Parts: sequence; structure tokens; C-alpha cells
Amino acid sequence: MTDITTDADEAGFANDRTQSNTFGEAVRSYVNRVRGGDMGALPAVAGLLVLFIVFGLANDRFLSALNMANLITQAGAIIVLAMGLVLVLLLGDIDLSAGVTGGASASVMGLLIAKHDMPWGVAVLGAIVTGAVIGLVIGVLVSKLGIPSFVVTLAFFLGLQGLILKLIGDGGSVRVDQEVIKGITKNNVPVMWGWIFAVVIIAVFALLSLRSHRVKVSKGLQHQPIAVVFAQIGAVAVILLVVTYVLNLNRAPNPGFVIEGIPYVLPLVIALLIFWTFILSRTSYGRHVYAVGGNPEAARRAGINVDRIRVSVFVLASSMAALSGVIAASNLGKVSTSSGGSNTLLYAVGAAVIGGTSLFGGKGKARDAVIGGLVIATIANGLGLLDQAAYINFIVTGGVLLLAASVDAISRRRRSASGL
Amino acid sequence: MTDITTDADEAGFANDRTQSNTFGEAVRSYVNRVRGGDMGALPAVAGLLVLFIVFGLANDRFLSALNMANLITQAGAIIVLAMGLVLVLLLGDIDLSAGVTGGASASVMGLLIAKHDMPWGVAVLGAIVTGAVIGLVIGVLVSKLGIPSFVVTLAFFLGLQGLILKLIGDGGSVRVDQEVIKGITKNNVPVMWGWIFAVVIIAVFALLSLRSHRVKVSKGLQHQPIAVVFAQIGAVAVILLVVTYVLNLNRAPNPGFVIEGIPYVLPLVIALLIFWTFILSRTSYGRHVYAVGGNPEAARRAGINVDRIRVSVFVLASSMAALSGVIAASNLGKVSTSSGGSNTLLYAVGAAVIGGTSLFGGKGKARDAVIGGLVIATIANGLGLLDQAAYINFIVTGGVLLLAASVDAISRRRRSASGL
Amino acid sequence: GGSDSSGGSDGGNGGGDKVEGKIGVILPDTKSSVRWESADKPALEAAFKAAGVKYDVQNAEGDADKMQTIADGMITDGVTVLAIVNLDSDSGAAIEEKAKSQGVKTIDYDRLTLGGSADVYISYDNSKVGALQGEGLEKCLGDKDANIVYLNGSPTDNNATLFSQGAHSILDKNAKYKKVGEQAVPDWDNEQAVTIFEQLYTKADGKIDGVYAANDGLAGAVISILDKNGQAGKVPVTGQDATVEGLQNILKGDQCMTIQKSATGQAKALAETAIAMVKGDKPETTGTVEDETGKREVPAILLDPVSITKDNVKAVIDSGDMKASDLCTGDFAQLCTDAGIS
Amino acid sequence: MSTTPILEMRGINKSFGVAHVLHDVDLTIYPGQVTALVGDNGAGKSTLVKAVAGIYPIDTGEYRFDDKPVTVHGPKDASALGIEVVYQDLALCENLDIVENMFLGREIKNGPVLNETEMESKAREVLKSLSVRTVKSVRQSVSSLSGGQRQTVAIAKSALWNSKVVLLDEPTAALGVAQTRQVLDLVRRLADSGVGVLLISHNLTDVFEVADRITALYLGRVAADVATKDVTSRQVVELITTGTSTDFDGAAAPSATA
Amino acid sequence: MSTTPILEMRGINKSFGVAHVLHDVDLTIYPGQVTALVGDNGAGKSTLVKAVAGIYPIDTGEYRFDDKPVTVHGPKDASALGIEVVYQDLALCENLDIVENMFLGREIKNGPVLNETEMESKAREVLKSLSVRTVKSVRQSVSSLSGGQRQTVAIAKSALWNSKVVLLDEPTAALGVAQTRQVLDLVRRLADSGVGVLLISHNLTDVFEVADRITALYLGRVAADVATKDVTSRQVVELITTGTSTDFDGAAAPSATA
Ligand SMILES: Nc1ncnc2c1ncn2[C@@H]1O[C@H](COP(=O)(O)OP(=O)(O)OP(=O)(O)O)[C@@H](O)[C@H]1O
Ligand SMILES: Nc1ncnc2c1ncn2[C@@H]1O[C@H](COP(=O)(O)OP(=O)(O)OP(=O)(O)O)[C@@H](O)[C@H]1O
Ligand SMILES: [Mg+2]
Ligand SMILES: [Mg+2]
Repeated sequence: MTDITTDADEAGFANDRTQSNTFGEAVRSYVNRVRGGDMGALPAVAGLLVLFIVFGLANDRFLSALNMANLITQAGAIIVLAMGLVLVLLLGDIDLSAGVTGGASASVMGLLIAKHDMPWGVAVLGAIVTGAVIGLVIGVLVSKLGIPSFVVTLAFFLGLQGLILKLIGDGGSVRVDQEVIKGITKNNVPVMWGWIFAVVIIAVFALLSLRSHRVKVSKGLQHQPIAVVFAQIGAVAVILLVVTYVLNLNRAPNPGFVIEGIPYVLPLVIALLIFWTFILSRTSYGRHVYAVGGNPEAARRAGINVDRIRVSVFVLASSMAALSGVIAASNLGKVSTSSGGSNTLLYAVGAAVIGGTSLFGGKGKARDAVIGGLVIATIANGLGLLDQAAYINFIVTGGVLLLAASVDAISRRRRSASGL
Repeated sequence: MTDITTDADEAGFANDRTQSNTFGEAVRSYVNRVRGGDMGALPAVAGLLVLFIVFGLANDRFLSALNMANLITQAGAIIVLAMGLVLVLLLGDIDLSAGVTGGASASVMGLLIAKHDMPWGVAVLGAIVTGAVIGLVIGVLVSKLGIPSFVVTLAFFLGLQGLILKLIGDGGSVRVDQEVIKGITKNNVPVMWGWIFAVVIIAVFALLSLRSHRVKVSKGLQHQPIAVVFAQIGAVAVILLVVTYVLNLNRAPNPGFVIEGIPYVLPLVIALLIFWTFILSRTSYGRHVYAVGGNPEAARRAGINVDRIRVSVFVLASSMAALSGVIAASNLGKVSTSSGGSNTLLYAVGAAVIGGTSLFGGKGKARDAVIGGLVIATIANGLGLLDQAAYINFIVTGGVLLLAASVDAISRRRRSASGL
Repeated sequence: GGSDSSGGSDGGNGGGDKVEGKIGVILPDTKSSVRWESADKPALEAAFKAAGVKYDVQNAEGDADKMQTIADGMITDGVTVLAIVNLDSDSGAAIEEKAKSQGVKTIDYDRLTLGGSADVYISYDNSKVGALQGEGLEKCLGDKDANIVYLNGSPTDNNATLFSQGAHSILDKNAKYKKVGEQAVPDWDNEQAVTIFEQLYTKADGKIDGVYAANDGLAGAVISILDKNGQAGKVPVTGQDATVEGLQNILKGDQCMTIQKSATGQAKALAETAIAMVKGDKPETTGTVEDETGKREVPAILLDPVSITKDNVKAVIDSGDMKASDLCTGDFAQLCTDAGIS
Repeated sequence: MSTTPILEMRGINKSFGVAHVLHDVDLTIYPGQVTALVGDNGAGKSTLVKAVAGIYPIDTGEYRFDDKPVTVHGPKDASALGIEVVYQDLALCENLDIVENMFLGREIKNGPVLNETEMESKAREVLKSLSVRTVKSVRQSVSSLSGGQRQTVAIAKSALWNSKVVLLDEPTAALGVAQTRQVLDLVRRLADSGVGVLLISHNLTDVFEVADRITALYLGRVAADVATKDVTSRQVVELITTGTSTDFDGAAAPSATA
Repeated sequence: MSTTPILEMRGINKSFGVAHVLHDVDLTIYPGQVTALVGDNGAGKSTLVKAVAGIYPIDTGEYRFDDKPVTVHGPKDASALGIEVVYQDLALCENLDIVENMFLGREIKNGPVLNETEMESKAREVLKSLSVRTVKSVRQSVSSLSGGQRQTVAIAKSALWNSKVVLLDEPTAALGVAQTRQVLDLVRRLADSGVGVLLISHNLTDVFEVADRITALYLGRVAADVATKDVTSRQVVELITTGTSTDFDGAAAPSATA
């Protein structure tokens, strides 16, 4: 019976291990974690890879530089919309009106430019303020009156369609001809600057990672072995450089015409991803959002103003929806009475959920929106290259969505079987 | 300090009171309960009443017998759809595909009649089987693979639209000319039979209530005073008789043509309401549905086969969706490629939620679908009489939805303030 | 599907012995009308196949974003002539601009893209459609006082607005007619149309003498309610698209007229034009149409819509747009025979 | 003391992802006896109980019931064997009332219809025997109950059925003095009627009062499995906190080395 | 004994719908003293604590803090007054880890950024002092903790801050022997440093060990409020179970009739 005590780390508190183990150990423990089902973004990324392989085999244009650039501009709007929705879903709420909020905000922007000759900055600001105000009203109705967010946002989904119709007239549309706004999806970062940005981002990432690692070591806190940190930096560097390289190729299909460089929408999405990841994981605001989503009563007892968090989340989500509306308008070159309607919202929520965000609150990350948004955009993009009848497209879209989600679900099931 | 013991009912178990108190006491305790916020269906009904008053004032045709009959046939499909969704929502799941499941099932029915000359019974059965099979597949994917129901049913929402296009693509719609099926919404119960049914239902209700009361009294269980039982019977009788009377008037606006009697869809809805109320509150199956929705882990530990419950609920909900599709087809006289699409589903879920069903599972009743469905149908019905521009309709629909929901929410808030 | 003859996407410019290049067509949706999938697509594919040209015909399913995505994909895929049925002018213009910037020629099919840069516009005259509907209703009503209800298409669809304006331009002139209700049906949704019309009917206390319904689907919804109130056949209803449903209702006497915009005819025109353009020839046009937004005259091929009533249902079958066997099912066999269709 | 155990777990291992919680654990429950399972917080007691109840699948190990090897795939299997469990985290449905919770999964029916009257009277009876005096009504929703009232409902639920083995995971943690008394009496009564009882408790006074045998877990391993009469309270505390007892007579724990 | 109470509740009434749970309850907490709140299951102890903590609004009654009347609208107000609470139902966020839970609502920041390193080391320190030996990592999610481990986290959370009043609702219910010892020591240490402590427990041995005063609730009414030294354990049991004590010296409970 004497061997039992060896297990106890009597010296320190608990069995809490903080020491850095070797790279090999870290890899083994990661493999163990994955075996145990704790896979993070792995399954969703795997789902995306499967899609890339399938579509890549089905049509060899799919993996061309031109199509990759298309994919990025096509995914932009849904990713940004889904990022806002992740916030709402983190609280366990839903925002059915996010799509049309984007449409309404974009209409405001379009009208400010077309009818009132405002500069693009003012117009975009106008759109975002419109979104924020809509979010404010929704948030107040949900948190102060306690009406379920499903009903409030369903009402706004309808009401805002009316507003859009009123703003731009039955069957009408507003042209978005402003160069900067159209440029978000149409223009590209000059090749040189693309490389510079990529290198700078890699350098900053490396610096921050190494610094944080050093602090943890010196304070004796939990940390990964240094080799893992280097591996992470390496992975980020490779991905960024490859993407930059591909997008910096000339991708114009017709000779005599040059299209090269990273579409502006990509740095925009990356900036938003970094911003929201920072907010959610490194600020107390983000922490409070998770807490309210996980257990609102516990959050309240911890002194968190639950109502204020909820209102703010709706404001932020609707502002993101407005931004998404601007990107969509940029891509379409106009805002129409049907902007943001149809299935936009369902797709965006689906993107967040496929990425790994829970509909029941408390679980989700900004990157879920990016991965899930790419999945959704890839389905439309890939199918578009295949040239099938409409009914086949519907059916295949449904089937592929299911496929992408089931990769994720099956892996998570293993985790729950192992009790995590 | 001696007065303290008087509170304790030392004789029996606990303070549990089973004795019948007087009618006055019962009324007072009801008022107390309502004050405390435990209102049951009261707020949703109040919301409905508000709508009736507003629309009644806005247009004097609104309260006419003709329009009441319109309202009933218009509400039929959404009520039946929402009833199925209540089951799904009770589990904390969602079925985005329910609307198009109805459309797909109705297409099958239409084609069985139009192309294969099947009798109406077989065709309707075919529709319901189609719904059940769809529900089975959804249920299995959700419970066995563990994919979130939002994603599975989003995929089906898309896939089934493809199926409908495929089924009825050539021609764009399938004519539903069968007299019995069209009769569900077009024909009326003969006046005499209407009265007979009403009286029989009242008698049965009275009998059952009194018998259950007697059993409770004799076993010494919790029960209401007899006067309350009589009051309930009276209320049911008055409502049924008034409705029967109004609908038995001749409501045809054009002279020389007689429309009178209860539209067949009403007894159908009432039968479904009774059926589901019975299943949910009086059978162990219903109890298990609530348990799984309230705390799936506790249900599992109690030996309930959670997966089987979940699959069965999706099967039942989709079968109800199929029935709803049949009713919609009856009302429309055809099945079109857009049947069950658009916002059908959002409206039906909204109906259930407005009626009082929770999106988080464990809370809801069949009657919620009826009350909420009436609210939704009343909005469209009342607005239709006002004949306004499209944008106004959108805005007013959203606003009125919000209004109806806030009556409910505010009253529930009071309950939560009092800690219930 | 029609992908079988598209020759694979790897063909590049090497193999084709007849025509180099490829034609892309993007249809708008599956909801506003079934013609896109059931008539245009087969007709186009047949014409392209016959000409031995590579092609790619897709449907944007009512989603402007999706149309942009498809267009991107087609251009990626080496399409040299792109024909679109825009979902609205501005998104169409964006697509055309992008295409032009990559050296792809564009055609506006069925709907003119205001402010666009299409090389040719091929369509039925849409404002004429509404006018024909108005005239048809006028004919069915005859010379008497009449209460008219307007059931327009989707408020977000510009064509619906044009149709309605066309009808009003005729009916508003007649002093005997009185408008007793007018509603737009969101998304052309037939199910909502039932409720909307039932309420207009109730509001007018059943005193309705004629119904302008923007297309056959909406007309069907209207007839369902008229039938319930014993008024079917007594109140004339207009339609559009000459669908099976509409023609059957006409044969039955429940609907007074519909508009045929022969998809096969239009598709044939598109195929000829596109093939010419792929070959580098200048397409033959019948005139020009003014694009007010773009301030230019767009070369156009304008086809004439045909008004169909009980008397000339047969013309639709004769045009090849519809098979008699599709129309004359069940109870309608007899009615077909009566109308001289076999 | 009966010689054949009613339930026996041998060499049980259980991990959650990388956390190895149970190491080669042996557990034996005899009919007619109260076996106490003691151990520090996080020792693995509840995990072991849940493994027995079929909530967690075990990684390796043998599950024997009534001297025959069995496989238990879920709570349903366990309850079919006649095993009743009171979980530490109670597992009640807050949206249901007391009666509904007590009969969940085993409702009494009249044909297809629930027999509410019968369930209500049975529930009232059992609750009465457990000294519940503050519950207003058996039709009260569980969400409005106090901590101790909930625990009582969970215990009452398990006492409703004739079972062969009853596992109680800290059943008296939230109970008042009188209620604790009743539960301890119930435990003794159950054992005396031939049921095999497993009682988890941190209260050694209670353990020494009712238990026939004590199994001590230490960091997921069995530190001792002895008859109550062979050990003192101080020794048990040592076993719990250090996994070993200096002046502990090894011979008294034959199964601990098995 | 200090003469001015740090916290005083007078004539508190609280109903849930029709259920009248607290009747004219008086509660006094003195700085530097441990006041034990005892009572049967469902007596209203937790309700009273939640009323003090601002979780439940009180229907009528006076709330005095530091000899001044105050109004407490929510937990935020209570914690601003310097009141820390360990709830019976713990109220932890299962999706967050131990450190995140302990600092929830009062995160340590470096400018706008969370100072994770500081929080982690502080949390580790406090947990160490509470004899937690089985927790694998302070970065473990709370959902994977055992019952006792969770309770320890909740207690540790309240021990992090310098507060004037600490309310502990059955803090040791799920704890092992050693951990219970640590918590009782903590309670005493807190009181000795001048904090006013309210301890709810069903374990009278613990109560008599650490409490200076005992307030007994019976069916939502105060049955007695006495100094520990003036009563015996048997008397307290009587007060809890019957609301009165036959041979109880009335003079020893001046406030019970107030
Ligand atoms: N789902 C899980 N994932 C990871 N670790 C877990 C999980 N459940 C339990 N553990 C760990 O397993 C160990 C044993 O937990 P268990 O609940 O069995 O303890 P216990 O002996 O019942 O303790 P207590 O007396 O506190 O109830 C603990 O260290 C706990 O952190
Ligand atoms: N939300 C509520 N709605 C209705 N009744 C409630 C509610 N919360 C508590 N009660 C009732 O109030 C009474 C007191 O509950 P409370 O939780 O304060 O008891 P307690 O003294 O803490 O008991 P325990 O020792 O079991 O924790 C109980 O009878 C309980 O049923
Ligand atoms: Mg435990
Ligand atoms: Mg309590």
C-alpha cells in the first residue's frame, strides 16, 4: 500500500503541475487530449479540408488562385455577420434580425452616399450607428422587458424589412458606386504591402508568444514547453506566407489583364478576428460574456450587471451585422430591398454552430465564425463551379452542410463518451 | 414563542393540504397566484384579446362571422405546425425544416392524387408517412450522431426545398382538387351536427371533470373545491356554445349563396389539441418528453431512453408538419414550389414561444400552439383588412408581434421578481 | 441536369472543332416563376447543344449574393459570354462590370440591368405585360361598373412593380372601375396570398368584380378563395406565365387570361445571340432600349408577349412551350378537347 | 455475514481524457450489509458510484452481480438488476413536481393513462416516513425546494422500489438533524431486510453507526477494505487523508491487497 | 463582544407567490463573532441569506449595515458593502475554469488586459491553504470537479477578498474531514480578524465549536437567538425540530421575543 502516496504531490498545492515538460511529452499529451475528444477547432477545420478535397477533385478550377480569392470575398460578409452572432449565441440568445439589420444599415449607407453626397467614412459610420441603435433597442427589449430574444428579433426581422422597403422603395435598390466601399471586395492590397503585412504580423505574433511564455515561466505558472511555442509560431508563419504567396499571383483568367494581391476584405476579417479574440479571451468584458452565457444567475451573484452585458452584446452584434451589410453591399455594388433577407441569417447562425459555437450559451469563439463561414461559403463556391440543376444544388448544399457538421459532431461525441 | 407551533401540521405529512376549501377561498388563492405571477395561459390570452380589440376598433368587419371563420381556416395550418414544434421545443431542440417538410409531404399527397389517382385517404397517409420518414432521419442524425438540431434541420430546410422542386418542378404547382381535402378548409360542418358536437363535448368534459374530482376527494388527494370545477365546466360550455352559434350563422356576403357552419378545420384542431394535451399530460410518454427537456441527464439516470424519445419527437413533429402541409394545400387549392418555405417556420416557432413554450426545453403545452397560432394569424388577418402598403404591413406585423409578446413577458417578469 | 454536354471544365481552348469559348447563363430564381427551370433551361441547353458550343446554365435561387458567386465561378471557369437575368439592376451591374473588366461579354436576359454594361438586352417587353393584363381584365369584365382588387407580386421585385404599373395604366383610365384593395405579396408566396386576398375579399364585403393577380400562382390562390365563397368563375382573374395551373384554370373558366412569354422563343433568341457573340460576330438587334440610369441606349432584341384566353390556349401548346399531356391531365382532358387541344 | 457478494467490481479503471481517476479499484457489496465508501474530496467515490450505476462506461475491469459477470451499458441496465442510486448531484428535473420526479421512468399506469392518484398517495407516504415537514405540497415543482428538501426527494425516490442494492452518495449532506436520523434508520432497515447498501459519507460518526464494512479510497486507489469493528475512527481518518495508517493492522484488511 | 452589530435585519418578510417563507425575521451579525444560523430543512435559512445578499428582494423589513439603514438592490450592492457569500447552491459557471470562477466580476487587470498570471498565482495560494489536494490544475474547468472540490472553490472565492461580513450557507456539507477542519479554522480566523461571520450548518458539533451566537429558525420564524455558551446541543435540537425548548431558559433568549 505504500506506493499509493507516491501519487500525491505533497509539496505543492494539489497535483497542479506547472513545470515545462519536453516537446515530445507535449505532443503526446496533445495526442492524448485529441484521443480523449478535446479537439478545439480540429474537427471543423477537418470538415473544411474534406470540402476542399471533394470540390478540388470535382473541378480543377476550384483550387486556382482566382477561385481562392473569390472564396475570400464571398465569405467576407457571412464571416463578419457570424462573428457578431457568436457574441449573441454566447449568451444563449439568438438574433434572427441580424441579416436584415445589415440590409437596413447598408441602405442607410447607400442613401447617405447616393442622396446626401456624404463621404464614404461618414456613410459607413452612419451604417454602423444604425446597426448599434437597432441592437440597443433589441437588447433593451430582451433584457429589461424579458421578452425572449427569438420573438423580439423575429419582430425586428419583419419590421426592418418594412423599413428597408420604406427607405428604398418597392422593388428598388440603391447603387453603391463609391470606390473605397466597392474596393473592400473589388480591390487588392498591393503585392509589396501584402508581403510586408504578412511578415509584420508573424513577427508581432512571435514576439507576443515568446514574451508571454517567458512571464509564465518566471512566475511558475502553467505553460507549454518552448518547442510547442516555436511550433505554433512556425505554423502561423507558414499559413500566412502561403496565403500571401497564392493571392499575390496574377489570377486574371484573361491575358492582358492583371489581378493580383490580397483582397482588402481579408485583412479586414483578420483584424476583426484578432480584435474579437482579444476581447473575448483577454478582457474582463469577454469573461463576463462567457459567465452570463454559462450561468446567468452565478454571473449576477458575482456582481456582474447581466442586463448591461446583454444589451451591449446586442449592440455589438448588430454593429457587426451593419459592417457585414456594408461588405455585402460592396460585393453586390448595391443595396436592394431583399438585402440580408432570405436565408442569410440561417446561414450565418449555421456557420457559427458548425464552427463550434453552442446555441445554448457559454461556448464559442470568434474563430468559429471564420471556420464556419468558410465552410458555408465553400459550399456555395464549389457548387457554383459544378453547374447543376437548382434542385440538385439545394439538395447537395443540405447534404454537404450535414457532412461538415457531422465530422465535428462525431468527434465531439467521443469526447462526451469519455465524460468531458 | 408558543404560537410558532400552531403553524405546523403535525398530524399529516408536511404542510400538504388536500382538503377542499370553499369557492371564495379558491378564487382568492387564484387571485393570489396571479398576483404572484403564476398566470398560465392568461397573459397570452390577454395579448390575443388586446389584438381583437385593436383590430375590432380599426375595422368593423374584423369581428364579423365571416372574418372569424376566415381566421380559423387561416390559423389552422400554423397551429398544427406549431403543435408539432412544441414537442421539439420541449426537448430544447428546434426544427427549422418543419415548414418545408409540410410542403414536401403535401407535394407527395398532391402527386399521389393528381398523377397516381390515389384516393384521398391513401394520399394523406402518404403525406404523413413522408413526414414521419423525414422526422425519423432528422431524429436519428440528431440523437445518434449528436449533430445540433439547428444544423441538421437547416440542412433539411435546404435539401427538402430541392426535393419539392424536383417533385413538382415541371409545372410549378400541383393542383389539389380532391373534394375531401379541399373541404378541410372550404366546407363546413352541417349546422345541426355542429350543435350536437358542441353539446356532446361539453357533456363529456363535465363528466370527466366531475369523476376525477370525486376520485381525488375519496382518496384524500389535492383537489379544487367543487364550485371551481363547476365554474370551469360553465366556462367551457359558454365558449363552445358561443363559437358554435357565431359560426352557424350565414356569413356569406353575397346574397343567394349560403355559408354557414363550423369549418371542418376547427374540429380537427380541437381534436389534435385534446389528443396532444392528453399525450403530454396524461401518459408516461409525455412525462418523459418533459423530463428529457428539463434535464436530459436526470432523465437518462431515471432509465428513460433519451435517444428514443428524441427520435420519436422528431417523427411526431414532422408528421404534424405533414398534416399542416395538407391543411395549407387545402386552403391554397394546390401545392407550389414555395409551399412551407419563406417565413412559415419562423412564424410557427414564434407562435409556440408567444403561447408560452420555452426555447430551452421542458416548458410548453399543446394549447400554447393554439393561442400563439391565433395571435400570429390574427395579425395577418387584421392587417389584411386594413389594406396598407407593404412596408407598413411589415412594420406593423413586427410591432404587433412585439406587443403580444410583451404582455406575456411583463407578466412573467413579475413572477420571476417574486422568485418563482 | 444539363452538365453532360458542357464538355468538362478542362477543355480550355484546345479541342473544340466548331466554336471556341463558352457561354454562361445565370437564371434568377425558382420562386418568382417556374419558367426558368422548366422552360428556359431546357430550351437553352438544347440550342447550345445543337450549336456545339460549351455552356453552363445555373440558377441563383433568388439570392443576389449567390448570383455574384456563380458569376465569379463562371468567369473563373473560362466563360467568354455571360448572360444574366438580374435579381435587381445594381447587383446585375456589378456582375457585368466585373465580367467586362475581365474581358467577358455580357447579355441582359429578360430583365434590363439599369446602369449596367451589357452588350445586348433580350426580353419581352415587361411594361407591356402589365398593360396586356389590364386589357385582358377589361375585356373579361366587359362594359360595366366593377370593383377591382390588385394582388401584386413581391414588393422587393422590381418587375412586379412594373407589371402593376402597366395594369394600372390601362385600368385607371376606365372611370367605371374602382380599386377596392391593393396588396403586394411578399416573396410571391402563394400561401400568404391566400390570406391576403381572403382579407381583401372580406374587407370589400365580397363586392369584388375583378381581380388583377400578377401571375398564375397568385391567381390560383385567389381562385381558391373565390371558390370557397362560391364566386369562382364569376369573378375574372388575370395571370401571367401561361403555366399549367393558369391554363387549366382558364380552361375551367376560373381565370380569365394569362400572358405567355414564350420561354422557348426567348431562349432561342438568346442562344442565337450568344453563339454569334462567341464567334465574334455582332448580334442582330431589333432596336434599342434606353437605360436611364446608365444614360445609354442598349442594343435590344424585344419580343412580344402574347395574351392567352380561353380562345387561344391551344397557341401555347402549338408554340412548344408546353406539352398537351402536361396540361390535359385527369378532368382536364375533356376541357382540352373542347378547346381543340389533343 | 453473507459470503457471496451481491455486487462486485474488480480492477476498475476509469479515465476522463488524460485524467486517470480510478486505478484498479475493487468494490464489494454484500446483501444485508451496509458498506461505507469513504475518501477525501476528489478521491473518486462518486465516479465509482456512477460507474456502478452505468452512467460512466468503465475503461477496464469486471462487473459482477449476484456472482455472475454482467455488462451494464446504462442506468436502465443497472436498474433492471435492481440497483437504486441516490446521486450526489441529485439529478432531479426542476420542471417537474415532486411526485413526477419520484416516479420518473417508472410511472404507475392505468392502461395507457398515468395513475396520478396512486402515485400521489404513495409519494406522500414515503415522504412522511422521512420526516419532511416543510414541503407545502407534493405537487410543488422541484425548482422551488430547499437544498435539503431536494435531497429528501431524491432519497424518497430510491426508497420507493424493492431493490437489491442501494447506493447512496452523501445522502445526508444537506439534511437536518431529524432527517439525517430518519435516513440512517432507513439505511439500517434496508440492510436488515437483505438489501446490499453502499453509503458514501464524510461523516465518520454516521459511518461507524450504520456501516458493517468500510472501503477507503485514496486518490483513486483502494486504501483499505475492512470490517468496521476492526478499525477506529482515527485510523479511518488517516486512511482517508494519507492513504495509509501507521498503526493499522494489515491483517484486518485482507481485501485491500487483493 | 462588540455592542454594535455590523449587519442587522429587522422584521424581514418574504413570500414566493403564495408561500410565505420568512415571517418577521430578525437577524444580527456582530463583527468579530461567528453567528450560527440553524434550522430544519426548509426553515428558510437559505432564503434569509439570499435576502441579505440581495439575491431576493425582501417584501418588508429593515436592512441595517454598520448601524445605518441601507437598501440592497442586488448582489452588487451587497458586495459593495463588503459582504461575501458562499451559497448553498454554489453558483459557479461550469464553462469557466477555477481561476476564472474565483475572480469572476472582480478580475485583476493590467490596463484593459486581464492579468492572468497574477490571478492564477493568487488562486493557487488560497486553494493551497484550504487543503485541496486532488485538483489537477487550477485551469481545470469547474464542470469536471467533484462535489467537494466545487464547494472548496466557492469558499476559496469568498476568502479572496477583504470583507466585513461573510455568509456561509452549509459550506462544509460536501467536504471531507481535513477540508472541513480547514474551513472551520478559516471561519474562526476570519472572526478573530474582526469580520462578522454567519455560518449555516446542520452539524451541531461544528456549530458549537466555532459559533459565538446561535440563531434558530423554525418554519420561517426566529425561535431563538442566544449565546452559544447559554445553550446545550440538546436544546438546540429541540429548537430546530419543534421551535421551542421545554426546559429552555427564556431569559437567555432576549432577542427571540423582540
Ligand atoms: N468529467 C470529468 N472530467 C475530468 N475529471 C473529472 C471528471 N469528473 C470527475 N473528475 C475528477 O475525478 C476525481 C474524482 O471525482 P469524484 O467526483 O469521483 O470525487 P469524490 O470522491 O466523489 O469527491 P467528493 O467527496 O468531493 O464528492 C476528481 O479529481 C475530479 O476532478
Ligand atoms: N423559489 C421558491 N418558490 C417557492 N417556494 C420556495 C422557493 N424557494 C424556497 N421556497 C420554499 O421556502 C422554504 C425555505 O427554503 P430555504 O431554501 O430557505 O430553506 P433552508 O432553510 O435553506 O433549508 P435547507 O436546510 O434544506 O437548505 C422551503 O419550504 C422552500 O420550499
Ligand atoms: Mg462525490
Ligand atoms: Mg438551505
